[in-house]
Amino acid sequence: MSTAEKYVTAAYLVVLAVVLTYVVVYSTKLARLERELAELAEQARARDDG
Amino acid sequence: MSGYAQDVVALARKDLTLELRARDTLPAMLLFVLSMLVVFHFVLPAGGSRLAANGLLWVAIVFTALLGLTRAFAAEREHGLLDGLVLAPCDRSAIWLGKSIAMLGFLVAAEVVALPAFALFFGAVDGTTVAAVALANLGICAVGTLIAAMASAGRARELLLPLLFLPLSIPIVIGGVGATVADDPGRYLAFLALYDALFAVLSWASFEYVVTE
Amino acid sequence: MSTWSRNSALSASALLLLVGGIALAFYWAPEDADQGFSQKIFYIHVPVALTAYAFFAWGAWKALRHLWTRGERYDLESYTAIHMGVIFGLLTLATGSIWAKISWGIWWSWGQRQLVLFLILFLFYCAYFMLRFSTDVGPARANLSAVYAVFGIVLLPVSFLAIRLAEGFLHPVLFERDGPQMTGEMFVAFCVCLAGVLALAAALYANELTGKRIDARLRELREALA
Amino acid sequence: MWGDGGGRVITARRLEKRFGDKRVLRGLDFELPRGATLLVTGANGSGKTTLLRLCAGLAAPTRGELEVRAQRRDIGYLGHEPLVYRELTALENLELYGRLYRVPERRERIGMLLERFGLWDARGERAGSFSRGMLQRLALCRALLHEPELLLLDEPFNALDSEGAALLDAELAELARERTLLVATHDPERLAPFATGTLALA
Repeated sequence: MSTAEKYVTAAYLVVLAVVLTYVVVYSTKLARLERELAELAEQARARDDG
Repeated sequence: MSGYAQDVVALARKDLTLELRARDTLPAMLLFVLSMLVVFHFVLPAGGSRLAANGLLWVAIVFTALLGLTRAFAAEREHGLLDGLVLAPCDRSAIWLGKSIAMLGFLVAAEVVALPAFALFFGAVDGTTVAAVALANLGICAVGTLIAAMASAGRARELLLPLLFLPLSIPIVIGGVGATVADDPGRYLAFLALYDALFAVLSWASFEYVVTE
Repeated sequence: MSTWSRNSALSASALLLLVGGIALAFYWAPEDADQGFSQKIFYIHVPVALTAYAFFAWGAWKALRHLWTRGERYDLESYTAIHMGVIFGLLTLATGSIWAKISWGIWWSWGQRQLVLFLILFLFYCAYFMLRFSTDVGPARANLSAVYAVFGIVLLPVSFLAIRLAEGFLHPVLFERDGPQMTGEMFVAFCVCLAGVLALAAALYANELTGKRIDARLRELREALA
Repeated sequence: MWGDGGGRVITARRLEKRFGDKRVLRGLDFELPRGATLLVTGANGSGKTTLLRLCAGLAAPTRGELEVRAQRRDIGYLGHEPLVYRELTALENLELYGRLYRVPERRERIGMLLERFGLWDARGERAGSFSRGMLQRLALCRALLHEPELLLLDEPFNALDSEGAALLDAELAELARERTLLVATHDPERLAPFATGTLALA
């Protein structure tokens, strides 16, 4: 591949890489939200029983 | 005088009285700008062009203004005094205008010393530069006072103020340096005037939202 | 239209448009006369830049809505829009410097007005997050962020004008491409790519906004149970 | 000057206020009729100060409605902070607020208030040199300077010595007759004689 082609693919890969890291970071955030929701549901149930 | 002007005068006079009594902002700004100019002397290697010195003048002005702005709402924030001003029936933008005028006074006082010193150390300061400094002062004080109020609402005030202010000061510095070094300064002075008008109105209109919930 | 269906519709259309656009750009649109293959970056660099501008404008618009009506939802929307704007701004800087590297062998050139503008905006909007993180959740933070976002959109044209003026005394080597003389096919490929990037941006924005709203509601729930 | 509001100066419906994660006011409903003196009681952190700041317009409700039928120039607010500049003298502080509130015959009014609260001799001294009790008296002068119709007092007897407290008692007795008061206090018995109602915050 000529240097031009190398750089062009590099550019597209950079964009793809950033978007993918963003999606990964975001899914960890969603996982945290799920954990918190579970905790709260637990708290709610405990309060009803109590 | 209209009520609004009375409020602005009362608030500005309050700030000047506070400064005369406490004498903490202005002396600091004077010493700061002078020491910066001395540092600049040693920063410019022999071969350096005179244009570089002119550019550094603007660095001194912006950072001296920053020093003053850090103190802008210090008295108000220290004892929660902003509440007292917000409670008053006056338009909240009068607080901004009064404080901006006080800051302008301190900055001009510092420049009255800094510009002659600059001329002494680095070479004559021409009329256009003084005009550019005057126009830049308006923009710096208008935007700077609003940013100082915003930063004082946050926790890390002294850190926040420069971060918020410097990007906004880039156009001022470009206009100022342009007017100082370029051969057709008219464009740059016009640009500074545009910046002042635009951001003064914007700061005037949005100050209310910065100090109230 | 539930959040799930809207977000996935956006994501699906983004995928389709992007794949289609890039395929068109690489295999259908002819190579640029003088720049040759390197011009292909154009199909990702310019759409990403335009999307970043769109996000900053959207963030400022939502900020104005917040200042007028104090609606609860606007602050989060303005915050998410500016967060996405900074991400796309970073992408613009990255792809822009790669294009500069190919065309002129240097990673950064002050002659590239748009890149310089994105650098200034990047500094400005990073301070936006510093401001948000140093104030507590509440109406005060929303107001401050809104005012700052409105300042941002006013600073954008002013900075662009200042950068052009700065060339008067900085005399950078100007590398401005004289606008896209694009053939028909190039333009079509560009539009499809642009639509794809916008759809991708909308999908990411909608997702993040949903996440932030859930986060806010969770906080209310946690305190109601406290 | 008074909105009709059926003689009610303040009306609150399901008023809520949250700071970050902590909800301080949980759906409060109350009314303050004109001329009444309502005491707000409750433990520390129950939201007394928050309620007064909301009524003074220094904070915005998170949810619910709060209608205060009084302009800012008719509201006198006394908080935990005296809201006076420590580097200015007592006179200069009241002079500043007098101008901002457009108080007619400002000098006479200031002199009379300083006299009444026993600060006349210290009028030329910096507020920074005042004791906590003297600052509280100066704050009372500031809050009463423009003869407000609606008075929001947050634990007004704070840091006052017996003489200061006696002065305030006399003042409150007179104010309660013609003005509308909302007073947050830990000592309701003292204010019982002129209170017309009590709002207990959980």
